Amino acid sequence: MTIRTRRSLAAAAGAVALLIGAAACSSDDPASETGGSEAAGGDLTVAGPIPIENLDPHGAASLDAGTQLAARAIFSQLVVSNGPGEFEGELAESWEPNADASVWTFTLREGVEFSDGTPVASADVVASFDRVLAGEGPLAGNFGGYTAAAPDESTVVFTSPTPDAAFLGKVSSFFVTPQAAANEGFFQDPIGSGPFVVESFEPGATLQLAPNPGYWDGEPALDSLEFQSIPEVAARMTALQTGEVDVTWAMPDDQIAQLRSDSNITVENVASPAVFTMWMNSSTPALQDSAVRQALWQAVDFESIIGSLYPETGTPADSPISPAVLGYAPQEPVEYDPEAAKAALDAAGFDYENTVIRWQFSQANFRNFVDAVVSDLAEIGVTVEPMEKEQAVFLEDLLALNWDMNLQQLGTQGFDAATNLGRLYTCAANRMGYCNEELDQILAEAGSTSDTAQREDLYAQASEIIWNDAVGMYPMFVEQPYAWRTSVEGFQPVPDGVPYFDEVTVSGD
Amino acid sequence: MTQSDILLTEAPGPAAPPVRRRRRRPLAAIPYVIIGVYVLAAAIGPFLIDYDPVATEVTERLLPPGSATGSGTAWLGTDAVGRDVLAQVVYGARTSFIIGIAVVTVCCLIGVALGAIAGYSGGLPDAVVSRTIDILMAFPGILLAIVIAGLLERGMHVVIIALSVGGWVGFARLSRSITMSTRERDWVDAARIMGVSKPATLKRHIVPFLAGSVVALATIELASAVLSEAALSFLGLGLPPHIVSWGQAIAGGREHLSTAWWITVFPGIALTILVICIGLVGDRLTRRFTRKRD
Amino acid sequence: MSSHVLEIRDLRVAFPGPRRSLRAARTIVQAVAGVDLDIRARETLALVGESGSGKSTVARCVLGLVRPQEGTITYEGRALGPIDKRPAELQRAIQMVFQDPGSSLNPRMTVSAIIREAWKVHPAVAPKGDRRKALAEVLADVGLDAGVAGRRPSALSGGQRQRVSIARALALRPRLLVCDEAVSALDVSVQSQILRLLVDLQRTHDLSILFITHDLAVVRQIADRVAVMKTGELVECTTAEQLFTAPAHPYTQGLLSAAHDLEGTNVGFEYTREQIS
Amino acid sequence: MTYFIVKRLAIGLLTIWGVVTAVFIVVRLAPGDQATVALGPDASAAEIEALRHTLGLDRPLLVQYFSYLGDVVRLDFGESYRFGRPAMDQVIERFPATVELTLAATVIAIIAGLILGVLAGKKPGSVLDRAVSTFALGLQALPPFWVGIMFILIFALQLQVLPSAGGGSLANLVLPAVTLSIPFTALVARMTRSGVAETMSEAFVQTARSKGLTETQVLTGHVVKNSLIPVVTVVGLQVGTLLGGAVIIETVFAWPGLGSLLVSAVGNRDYAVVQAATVLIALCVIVLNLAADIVNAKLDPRIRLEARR
Amino acid sequence: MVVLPSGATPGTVIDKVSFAVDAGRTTGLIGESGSGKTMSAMSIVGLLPAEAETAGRVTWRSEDLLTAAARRIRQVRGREIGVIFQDPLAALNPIQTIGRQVGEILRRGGMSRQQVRARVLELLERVGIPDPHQRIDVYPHEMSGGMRQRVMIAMALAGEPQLIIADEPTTALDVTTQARILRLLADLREQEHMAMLLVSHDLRVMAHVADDVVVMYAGRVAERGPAREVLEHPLHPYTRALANNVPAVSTKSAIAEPLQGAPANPFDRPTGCAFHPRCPMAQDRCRTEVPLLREVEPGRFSACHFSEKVEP
Repeated sequence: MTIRTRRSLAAAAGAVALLIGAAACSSDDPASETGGSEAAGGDLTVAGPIPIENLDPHGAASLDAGTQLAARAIFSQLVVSNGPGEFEGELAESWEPNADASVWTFTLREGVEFSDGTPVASADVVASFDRVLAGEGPLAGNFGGYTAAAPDESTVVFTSPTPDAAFLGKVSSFFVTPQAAANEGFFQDPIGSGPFVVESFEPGATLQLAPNPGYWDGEPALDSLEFQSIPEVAARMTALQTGEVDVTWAMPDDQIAQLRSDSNITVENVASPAVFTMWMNSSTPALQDSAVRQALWQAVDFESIIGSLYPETGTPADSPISPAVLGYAPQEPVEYDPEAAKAALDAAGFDYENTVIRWQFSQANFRNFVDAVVSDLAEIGVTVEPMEKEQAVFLEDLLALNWDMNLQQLGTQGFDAATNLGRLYTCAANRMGYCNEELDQILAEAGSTSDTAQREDLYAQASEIIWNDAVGMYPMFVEQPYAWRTSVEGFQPVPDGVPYFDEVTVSGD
Repeated sequence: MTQSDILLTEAPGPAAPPVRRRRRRPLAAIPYVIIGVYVLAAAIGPFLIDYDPVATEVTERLLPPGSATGSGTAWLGTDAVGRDVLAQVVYGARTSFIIGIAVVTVCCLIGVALGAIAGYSGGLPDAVVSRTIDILMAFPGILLAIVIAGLLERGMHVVIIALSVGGWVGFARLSRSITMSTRERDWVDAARIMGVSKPATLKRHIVPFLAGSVVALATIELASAVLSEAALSFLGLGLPPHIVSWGQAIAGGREHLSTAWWITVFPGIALTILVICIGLVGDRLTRRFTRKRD
Repeated sequence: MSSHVLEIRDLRVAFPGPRRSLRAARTIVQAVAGVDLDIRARETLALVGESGSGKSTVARCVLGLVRPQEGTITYEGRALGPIDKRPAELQRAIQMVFQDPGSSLNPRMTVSAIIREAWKVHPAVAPKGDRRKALAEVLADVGLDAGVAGRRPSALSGGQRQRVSIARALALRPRLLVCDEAVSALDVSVQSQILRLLVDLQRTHDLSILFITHDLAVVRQIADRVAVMKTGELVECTTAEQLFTAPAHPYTQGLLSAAHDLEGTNVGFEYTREQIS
Repeated sequence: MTYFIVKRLAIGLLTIWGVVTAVFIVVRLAPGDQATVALGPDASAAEIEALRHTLGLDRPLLVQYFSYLGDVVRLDFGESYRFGRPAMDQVIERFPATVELTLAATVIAIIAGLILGVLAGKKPGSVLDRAVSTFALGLQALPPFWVGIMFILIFALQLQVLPSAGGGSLANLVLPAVTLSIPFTALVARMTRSGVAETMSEAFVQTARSKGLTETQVLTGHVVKNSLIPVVTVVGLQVGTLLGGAVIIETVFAWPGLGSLLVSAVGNRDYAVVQAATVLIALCVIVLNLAADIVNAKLDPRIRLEARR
Repeated sequence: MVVLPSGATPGTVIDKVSFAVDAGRTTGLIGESGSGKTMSAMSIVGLLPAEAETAGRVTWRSEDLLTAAARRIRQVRGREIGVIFQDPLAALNPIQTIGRQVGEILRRGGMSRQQVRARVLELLERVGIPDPHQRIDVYPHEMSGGMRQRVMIAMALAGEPQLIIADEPTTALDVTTQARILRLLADLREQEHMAMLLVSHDLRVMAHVADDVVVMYAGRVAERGPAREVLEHPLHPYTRALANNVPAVSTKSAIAEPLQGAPANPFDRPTGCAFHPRCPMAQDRCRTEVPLLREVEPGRFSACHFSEKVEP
């Protein structure tokens, strides 16, 4: 008996040793792999903040950052946007709207092939678009009433029932897949015309990619590309510092300073289309008066809050939409002035005693910001109850206007004010209990012109109304921080947090 | 005379051997003292330390322990929005106690009642309770907590409910099994023969014998409730932001572990010491109880 | 016959055993297989048998703790059902003294509380006046000092506990006392105390006693009649004198031959000391 | 034996039905649904209503329940809208990672817990006992997520001996498995301690000593195995808790397991995945409890395998 | 002397107990519960609770076992002195087959597996277990009480001891089984030329098996001497009371005049003679002066100030 027990103990100890031993061996692996690849493009490991759960760019997850990231590597868009109002053709060589921007005609690039060698034809584009419409995902909401047609092999015509000047912006999130995408299981091992092809995919965990030798814009230099999901910040930062991961982004400000001190890491921020948006519910009796809303805005010292909490990625905003978006127009900054705020509230007859402003948000990383704002408002006697809600609850309450104040980091899809101001601020949308017929008219007009200068002008007018009426507080423009190891070359940060990797190479570490 | 194989001989020697008093262990009192200090801190600490969880001072964020702030010295440093960590530890004690004690009380009442009834009655009530226990045990508690946290607005009561929904199962299982064995004891039969009613038999002749084990389990559950609150906060499903708790503090400081360790370490130490002390007391209770039962 | 306090007719008790396989039916353990017994007023009937003979099960049926599969038990002509279905006066009429005085008393209750509980349940027999005095009387009846009233069972000796147990039963003024191995767990020097107490109480309280034991010597001392059980069946039921002088059943003979006296007379023990040493 | 297993599995089916029903009710009662989350913050009420209709979420709850139950009986757990594939496929794909993690944690916990528990229990009340018991309490008192992050900072960032995150290799398994095993180790140690301490007072231990065995021989030959029954039971019962703990550990270490899948599925109201995952977890719990009972019956021939009373 | 800490107050549980077990004879140790008989017996092989303190001597063939090395005591256990415990169900490991348990001492002695099995079968047969080939692989709970006690005996015999300590070997058994086990023990002692120390509270058992008896009361020896003489003509009032309290089967006896009170607790022994509160003969002297065990008649020892006046 003794002997047996000793033996099993020894075996156990052996097993543990084995674990540790194995651990020690393979922990060197990432380094040796990256080090081992000489002249070629190397192996790149990327850890985004959001897991890639689904490769289908048409369905329910179509606007997920994870799905978009994967799609940009695997598939191609008709056009990509390079900034406010700037678009570049990818599958499309050229495009042309009609006069009122309700019919858009695209001419496809010649000789583009899917990775299985079949050419990308207009029928594929139409099929993909129909899939989007049928898929009932968030992307479909952009194209209500649209139809697509393929008059010939290389031409696709999109027709909208109403004028839609922002179509290019919206369609830049649209990826083209082969018609076979409708088949079951296609996205387990999808075929696309993007720079990379899928080697293996574990939804929510890792996506292994290899360069697509037949990519129309030239085969990417990388030997392999791996997307990993590391949700926990500390782990992600550590992985970057140890070299397990080569590129990451969307780090909290407090981590950036530490990364900057690491000589092996490059940190760079780019302006993003996102704005900290704190809508105030105009249908709440206490907040109906725009004077009250303005006063509340005045009462918060956003400058020092931003300076302390977001020294890296935040700049005080001067518009409801970001400078990275078409239609941006700077407004008169709201100065921090608690006395004036207090006086204005008093003048408006604000009931300090009985008013509790229910402030909803859903992301834990807003907590510090929320705490700080609440603290400032408490200074002048305004009670705010922060309500951190689970995402689904938050969304439901958001639509139901079951809040007095709301916090979102609101992006602008396609870098076009149409998808932000144009969609959210109309009376019909009723997203923040605010209804202004003058604003409605301006937005409608902006949506039905294809003339960019005119649209910019109209959105500037809209921004001014929104800003001055304090439909919400717009405290901060958000920059997107990226960090990559210095061994990575050719990495180009992009504003929307969904980077491309076709021109990246990795040198020996 | 035959030869003796065994001879027990008593040397006249000292009749009374040196009396060895049972060693009084001064160390044994330590857990009680520490728990006492915590309770005291939770009870009166908030009156001594002026702390407003709503007030933040972002310019004084992430200050190391001992730094001077606008309102005095932050002995244990400040957190990510400039609040005093010491004050959080003190106020957090109160939250942890309230949550822990509330959860344990709720679980205990429900669990003991259901367990005792199931164990004593057998048959259908037992089947219903046992299957419910089976289902809850096969159901990840975290899922329940997540759903409850989503179903109801954030608040301390929600955390208490979320932790209680699955927490009573342990008490029910324990009560049921002890009841089933106590039911077989002669004094229960004696009571039945006398004609004592079922509820009175349960109350007088069975439930008092659950007390020891249940109290011992309660200490374990108390410790685990305090820890679970922290875990819920970590998953972002815990208390609302304006309620201070150790769990909140630890979870909130996790992004600063490598730079501002004090945010998590001090509440963590407070939590760990409390849990150890409660556990030591629980161990002692368990031991005393199991010794008594024989 | 009206002199029968208790009549047991064709009593059968079966316990479900384990199921051995999917197809097999449940095995059944027949604990009592058709027992007829009468207990007369003021007599002591000893029920004798080895462990597993079913003698305790018979007692538990009489007390209503076990529901018989078949058969009837009548008390003065009234059928006895399960304990909680019995009317109060029938509940009182039959009481029990258990084997282990340590476990038949609730360790968390004082002697006083234990006896008062009986009165609480049956107000009909509760003393009308000073309960404290009544308590002292009940305790005195079983030879206990009133001072023990405030103590818990753990502070009492085995003999004292058994006296409390008897006092609790007597407090309900029963007609039939079931003693299940009531003296087996006691030290020899205490055993006689309790036996003598039982005999005295039987006389003063007009009790019938169903005395369950495996100790034939004790049976011989106190029993009027003896019933011998073996594997759930009654093998012999006769007067004590008859049983010890002329046992009819071979099993009874075997039991008697296995018993032995201090002096080594009567014996069934086949070895004399000389043979051994 | 067969009878026992069949009966227990029947009860298990009942349990699974209970779990399915409970999950259904609880998930559907929760505010926010698949349609709101799928369409995101930009969607309008009308769009959401339309999607709700397509998904059948606007039907009466009871109708949805029975149609779902019907599907489950046919082992169809529906399609995950997030992953765009059958929910059970997705769940089963994540399952091995979780099994690997929990299994590794269990093995560590059993080995470490047994050693600690035997050391403490062989002489109840001794200094060693007190030290080990307090140590075990300390282990139980550590918040796992905090330990996890500390491990990452120490072993991955400072010492650089182990990778910080991700799945796949054995090296990746070490930190999460050890972290997950910590409270479990403490529990096993405490159970073993009390089991061993109790067994040490049994009469047969005296018998063993009376045969002239050394204390070590008594311990290994007659005490440890006899003390294992409550430990095995707890191991079986703890699986659910372990899976719960795995949620946190998987998040910290980016371990691609069931736990993190479940949490994100709940957040996304991906009903199909939530339900498939809970059924699978319930099945595991049931099977492992059954296994624990069978192991116990093997350990102790006195235990007859009867369906639980 | 054995000192046991009990609760807060340590008690000298076994106080100056002296007796001898002679080769080839059966010595009976009689006493009621708590009289210290089991503890006295177990102190011989050092199987006392860990917190017990001991003094005095246990001489095993001119060797003092109390002061012997632990290693030596382990050698003695099982191989020189075998022990049979009271409750065979508790004393057998429930999860090992009886064959394994009986053979354990042999296996550790270095015998081969086959040898052990053969010897175990032989032992089982020796103690009267029918079908040993089948029973050898059976677990204790699958046997009857009597069979289990036979297994215990076989286990004690396995090491071929010269002394067997049997602690209440028949208490847990039915009457008919008791008789058979006692006969077996007597036979074995005779045939294996062993000595036996039989611990029991049952005077009837003693009367038929023991050659010498030692009567204990509250941790002290009250009386010792040849069994028949002690039981038939006690020299101590306690022994007399015990003997009188044993009812007879052969004749209908009246219930004896019972002793008052309960047996004294060795942890809280009365002053003077521990028996004095219950003793019908007690005098003032008994309350203060502890009576020494003295040879009252040749070979008869009694610890009573008034041994000479004890009537049979």
